[in-house]
Amino acid sequence: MMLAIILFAYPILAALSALMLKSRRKLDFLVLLHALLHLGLGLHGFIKRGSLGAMDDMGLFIFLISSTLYMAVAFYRLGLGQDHNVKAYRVHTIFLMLFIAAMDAACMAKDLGLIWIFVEATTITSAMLISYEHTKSSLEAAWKYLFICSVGIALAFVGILLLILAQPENATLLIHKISYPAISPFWLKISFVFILVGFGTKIGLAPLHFWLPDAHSEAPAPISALLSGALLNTALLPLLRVERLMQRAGLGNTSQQLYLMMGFISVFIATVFILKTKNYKRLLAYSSIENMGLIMLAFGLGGFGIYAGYLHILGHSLVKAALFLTAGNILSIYHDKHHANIKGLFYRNRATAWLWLLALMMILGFPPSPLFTSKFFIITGLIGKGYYLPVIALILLLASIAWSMIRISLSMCSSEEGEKIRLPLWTYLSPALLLLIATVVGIWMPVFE
Amino acid sequence: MIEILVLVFGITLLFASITNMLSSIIRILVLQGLILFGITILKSTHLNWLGFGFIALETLIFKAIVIPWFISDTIKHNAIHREVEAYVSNFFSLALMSLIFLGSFALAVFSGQQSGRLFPLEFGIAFATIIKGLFIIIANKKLITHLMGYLIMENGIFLLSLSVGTDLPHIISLGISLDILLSVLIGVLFIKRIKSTFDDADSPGQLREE
Amino acid sequence: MIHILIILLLPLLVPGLISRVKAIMVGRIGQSVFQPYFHFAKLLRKEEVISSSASLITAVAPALALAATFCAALFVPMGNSASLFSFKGDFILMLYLLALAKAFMVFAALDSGSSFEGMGASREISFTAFLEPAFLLIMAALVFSTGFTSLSTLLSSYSISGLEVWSLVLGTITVFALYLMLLVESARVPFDDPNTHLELTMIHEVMVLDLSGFSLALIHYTAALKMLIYASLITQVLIPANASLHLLWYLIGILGIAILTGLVESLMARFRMNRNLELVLVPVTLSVLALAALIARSMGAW
Amino acid sequence: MSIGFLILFLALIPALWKRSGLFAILWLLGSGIIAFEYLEVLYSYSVQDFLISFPLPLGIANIGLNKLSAFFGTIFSIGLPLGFLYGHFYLKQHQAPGLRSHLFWLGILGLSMHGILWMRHILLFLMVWEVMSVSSFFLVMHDRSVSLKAALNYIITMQIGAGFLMAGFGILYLQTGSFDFSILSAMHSLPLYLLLIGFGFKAGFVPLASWLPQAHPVAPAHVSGIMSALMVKCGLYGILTLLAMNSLNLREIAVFSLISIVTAFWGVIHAMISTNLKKALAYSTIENMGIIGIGLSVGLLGLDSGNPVMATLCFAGALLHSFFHSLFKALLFYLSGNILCATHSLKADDLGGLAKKMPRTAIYFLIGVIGISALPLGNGFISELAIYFGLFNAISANDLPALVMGIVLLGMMAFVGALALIAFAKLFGIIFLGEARSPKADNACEIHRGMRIPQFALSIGILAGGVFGGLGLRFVKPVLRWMGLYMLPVLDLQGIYQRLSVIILLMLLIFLLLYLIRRITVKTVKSATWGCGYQKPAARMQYSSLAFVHPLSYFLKPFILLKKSGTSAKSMHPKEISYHEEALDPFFRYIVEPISKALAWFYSLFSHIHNGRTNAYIAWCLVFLILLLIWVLL
Repeated sequence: MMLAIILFAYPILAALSALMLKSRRKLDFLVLLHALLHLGLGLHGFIKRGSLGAMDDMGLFIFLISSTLYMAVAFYRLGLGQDHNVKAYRVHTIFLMLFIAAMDAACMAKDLGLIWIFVEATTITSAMLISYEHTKSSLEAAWKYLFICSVGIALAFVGILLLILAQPENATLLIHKISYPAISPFWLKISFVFILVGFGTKIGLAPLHFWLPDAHSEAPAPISALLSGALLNTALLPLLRVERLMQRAGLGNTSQQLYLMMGFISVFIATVFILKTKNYKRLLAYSSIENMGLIMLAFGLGGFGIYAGYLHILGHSLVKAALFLTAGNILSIYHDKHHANIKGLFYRNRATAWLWLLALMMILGFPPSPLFTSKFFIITGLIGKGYYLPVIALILLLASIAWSMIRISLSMCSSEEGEKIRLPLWTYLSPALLLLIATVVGIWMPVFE
Repeated sequence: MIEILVLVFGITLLFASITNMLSSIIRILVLQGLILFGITILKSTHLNWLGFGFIALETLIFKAIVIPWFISDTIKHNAIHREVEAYVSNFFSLALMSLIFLGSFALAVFSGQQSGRLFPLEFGIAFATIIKGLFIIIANKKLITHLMGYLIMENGIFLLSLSVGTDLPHIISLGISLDILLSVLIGVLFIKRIKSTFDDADSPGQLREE
Repeated sequence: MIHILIILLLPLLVPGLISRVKAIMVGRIGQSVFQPYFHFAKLLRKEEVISSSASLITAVAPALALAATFCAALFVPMGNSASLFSFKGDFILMLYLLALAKAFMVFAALDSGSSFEGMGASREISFTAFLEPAFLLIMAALVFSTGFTSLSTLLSSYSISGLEVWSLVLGTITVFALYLMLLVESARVPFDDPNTHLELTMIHEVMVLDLSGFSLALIHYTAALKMLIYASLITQVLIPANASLHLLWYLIGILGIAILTGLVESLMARFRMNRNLELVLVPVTLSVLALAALIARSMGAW
Repeated sequence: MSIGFLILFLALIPALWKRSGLFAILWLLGSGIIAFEYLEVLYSYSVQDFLISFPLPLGIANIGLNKLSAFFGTIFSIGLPLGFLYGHFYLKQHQAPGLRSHLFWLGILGLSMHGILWMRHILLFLMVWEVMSVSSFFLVMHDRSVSLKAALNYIITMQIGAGFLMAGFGILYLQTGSFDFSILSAMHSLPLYLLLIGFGFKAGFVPLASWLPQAHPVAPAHVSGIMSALMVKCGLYGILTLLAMNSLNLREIAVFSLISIVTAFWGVIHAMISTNLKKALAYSTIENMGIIGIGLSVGLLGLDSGNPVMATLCFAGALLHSFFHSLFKALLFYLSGNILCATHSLKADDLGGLAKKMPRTAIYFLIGVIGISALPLGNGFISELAIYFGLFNAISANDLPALVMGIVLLGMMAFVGALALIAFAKLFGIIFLGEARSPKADNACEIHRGMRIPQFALSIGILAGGVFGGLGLRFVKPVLRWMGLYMLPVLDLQGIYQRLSVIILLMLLIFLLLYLIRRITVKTVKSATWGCGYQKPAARMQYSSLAFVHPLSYFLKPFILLKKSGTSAKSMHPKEISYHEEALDPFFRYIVEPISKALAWFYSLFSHIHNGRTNAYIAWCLVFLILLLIWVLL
């Protein structure tokens, strides 16, 4: 228990001390220290299960992913430019640390109410992070993000209340303590729908995804990497826990059918907008929606689908974070978000171009990345369940996504113009590190419970 | 006694769908805060003194006093146009409000048979408030009205949590109200900043797939 | 031994005979039958004029063409019923050796860089595009009726016997198809007019426009040898297997074909160029017809 | 896993330091050692097997070789080092940025090709398969100015092909629950079809091969050489492993033979009428795949209708052809690289008269042409002879289906052979013979000596394979025995090949004799070509490539989709007119484009929902919530 206290004490103390600090270097150093502490505790928790705040395996898995991402982002921030004024940067760092603390709390919490509170806290803190650049569009994105997510999560709270209603005698929100035979199926189904819609908005599933492209494309690169890499998984956690509850309560197939439907719609909507978008950061945001849809498909299949789902979560967050960081590099070279007028990336900065292409290949599920295996299992699972038409549609959708993403990245790397630009070393190292871990995972494929 | 308070709560909803003045909506929020404070006092008789006092104070301060003052203050400073520009006429929103009442009461009665512990009236009104809050967001152009619709929805959810029966543990209810307060504060902060950067306060449509 | 002698001596006689027949048909006495031999001997002694744009190919092509045709001729039964070399499926090798010779003739033509020779080369090679399938389908008909063995055994075992009406019909179809192929391969009248002066209308002659002296001699000999190959195929089909004095019958057969070709040349005019392309398809259809009839008969259709 | 693989892996290190020379040498060494392993597996009965255990769902993966993969392995270990050696010299001439990454991807491509043969575990096999597609995508994309559209089309077709493979293997995994290759035997029809289509994408059978004529012309010469000579064989390897383990019924064989006929016919027609050298070579790869398909289908017919002689001969022909094809196709592509370096243009109508300026390249090209159009000196003839023998056996055996198919295939194969001869006679004639048609061709000069080493080795291989047919046969015999075919016809085929080589030697002897006589006795004089008295003959007056094939292309017009464009002279006074003729790919035009247009239209229907207003988003959220509630409650 003691380690958990350290985990939360540090951000608060650091936030206070940050108020006094003036120079950027010290602020970055604080963040780095927090990241190291975060990773250290995570590994310690991994070795001695349950030592870190009695966290179960699912929570620990998500915790470890966000700590690796946080480490990479912390290193990446060392390389960032110095143009922003220190006061705004100080606010930004404080909120970053609070954001990470809220995410860890959401992973550790067992009680659905507590999870709800900390997820709401992450929304608030990340809204501040998104609006760091004070441009008109980032403000609007932050407002939309905050507003739509809080409305969504309020609906999730309604679901939680209905869950209490569903348990006749000593209703409790501690998931593992709920007595299954006594639950009334009628209320459980309604509460599951509310929770699914609530946290679905937070994950960005199809009809509720509208805030995600704006928020992820307007936020600065390290933040959007954290958002799409770590935050989406943390929001996915309660859904997985409730799905396990539904399975035990015997309503397994309704929850799986809902997952499959939501997953399929979000892959479809993502394809529609990937083909249409003009801005490469929005492209990555839509691909996050698509991958979240694939994860929902995987969990909706059950059996080896669950293994594919975890693999997909791991692969997606690593590779997506690397992609966002590289997009940050491209932005710092071209200062323009529309991929139409980005030309000659290979010529201007060869390392970023190769990072971008490799990461893109891995997000599309080409072999070195674990997404390939999970894509294989998803297709097999779908065929196993007899959905032949959706399988064909899925292959077509993935092919059109691949087509449009490769076309865009090829047009970005095509001509030979502009002068060569060198970026600080860290901006290459952290995405490369993430891709390396993803390849290792892709080949070695760890075992999950 | 509780039933009367809940009915008055329903009437404030009807009143909200008619007004087209921002200040009157703030008055509705204050009124709803007070009603909720009343209901919490009546409902939680068996709590020990400390817990009871804590929740009562919390609902009173947050819902009735702090948030409405804060919103009216922002309206005054930023000279947001006092008129509530709604997409739909009042008549239509009233008709829809009655429809929502009908639907939520049917759900409450129908679900009443399912499990005995439910107070159909409170559940119906709470459900109606939530849907009404959502509808206010959808039907209005200005950002401030979005925020108010969100607050009405939160009041509905609080009423639902009361009607569910067993009280939530204090930490959770405290956390919830803290979160709501924070989101409102930051929301207002954003509106101030958007107000300063944009010329008009209605929701900016700049971020879209052209 | 007779086989080698026939291959070396007989070929140039056939064009001589044909030109003699044509001359008589028009009322002229005509040149002596051995005129091609004298022509061949004279060419051997002349010096060769090579075009400036010619590369190594012009020197190599005539020699290789003759070598290939010569080896192809080894498989064809001339004089007596068995040929010099024969193994199972040797007709495929013979066909492809002729194709090799044709390919190098085309290269020699293109090498001179004149548009006329290019035209002749393209026509030559597109005409023969249909001959390969025709020849193999005829062989398929033979194989179907007598089993898969070498060319000479196929031809000898498949002879037209007047008694049985069935083999008469099939025999005539095969002979007619082979005769058409002979006309195309040796560039005779319906397909190409040997003694025209207008380069645009020639095929075979225009390809050798730029060769002279020793190479031209080789080319003439190759052309004559190719005509002899097809002629001996036809005669082999016509001669019944057990016939005695096989050599005598063979020579009469070659003589008959030469005269027939002479008659055809003098009675018919050259067809239009793309009409010829469709005419070349006739042997293919004939052989398919023969095959279909054979299959129907063997399946007991009538 | 052998030292050879290790050396090949080490070859990546010099690749990363741009030292392509060392890279090529290491590859030569490594492939040599691996070749010994393959041959050892091929000729002895010891099958090398390793077991690698993987976590939970993947189970135990066994990595090993069987005779078929050893056969293809030897082909790769001959082709790849020569390709990289040529690549080393070619890249020196053709300076393009990104050499380090290019060599790295070359190494990965080679490794993945070898890897495919070793994998006996479905998922690993699929992974290595995809790595091959990705690495070849990056290689095709090497000179970015011209190749982006084709590379994009290539990677998407490979993605869809992999989709088919995944679906097929997925069904198998569901039915049997194991990942091992042993489950490939006795499959149901659906997974079998899916897998065959998936492999067909890579092998280049007609409806699926629209990527091949687009990707190969834009890739650098050594890459397109490796891709079309060796990578297409991986698809063939997949098809062969399936066919060896499963038996097809008569209808499936008829469909397979129909596809291969259409492939051969379509490939050869487009090879004939395309003016770009590399595009013609790409189409001829499709044509050769068609011929191998014909051989396989007749073989299968033999197995099905119980005529073992026919089956053995045709399978032997198909395997021989796939081996020899990798030799002459690689040679022709490397020669196109030579021409590109010398004249910077591959359009046949700009070139001409290169034989005088680049004599050695001309000789190698001639040997390649003899090989590919199956003329007796080349090795193409040996494999086609075996297939013909099989066909004639089919005809002599009198059961109806075999007879009908035999006749149709025989006619078609002979016709395709003739058209191939025309196509390559055109290419050789127009490019190498006659006068130089453009200044580019005029000042061409012979290429760096190093580039000609691999080409010399390949042409020796072609001639040796052609003259001594038995060599190839001895190499194919163990695979036939592994496939359980009746071995007697192979012996008498061996006898026929011996007699064949005697005849060919005789022919060469006669040719040398004649050539020497001419050389010694005849005095030659140089003068201008006979131009029927026209005083100023220009080089452009020579026959162009389209004109050369015009009589036949006029005849085959219904089979070709031509797009004619050009400006015609309108007014009295002569102005500049232009005429451009280009053959479109009908499958791409009538299948792929309509589908993509329909998809794009369908997607655009939904693209207005993101309109930027918050309340619209909340409205969507509410509507979705209500719909879900209704759906759950009903």
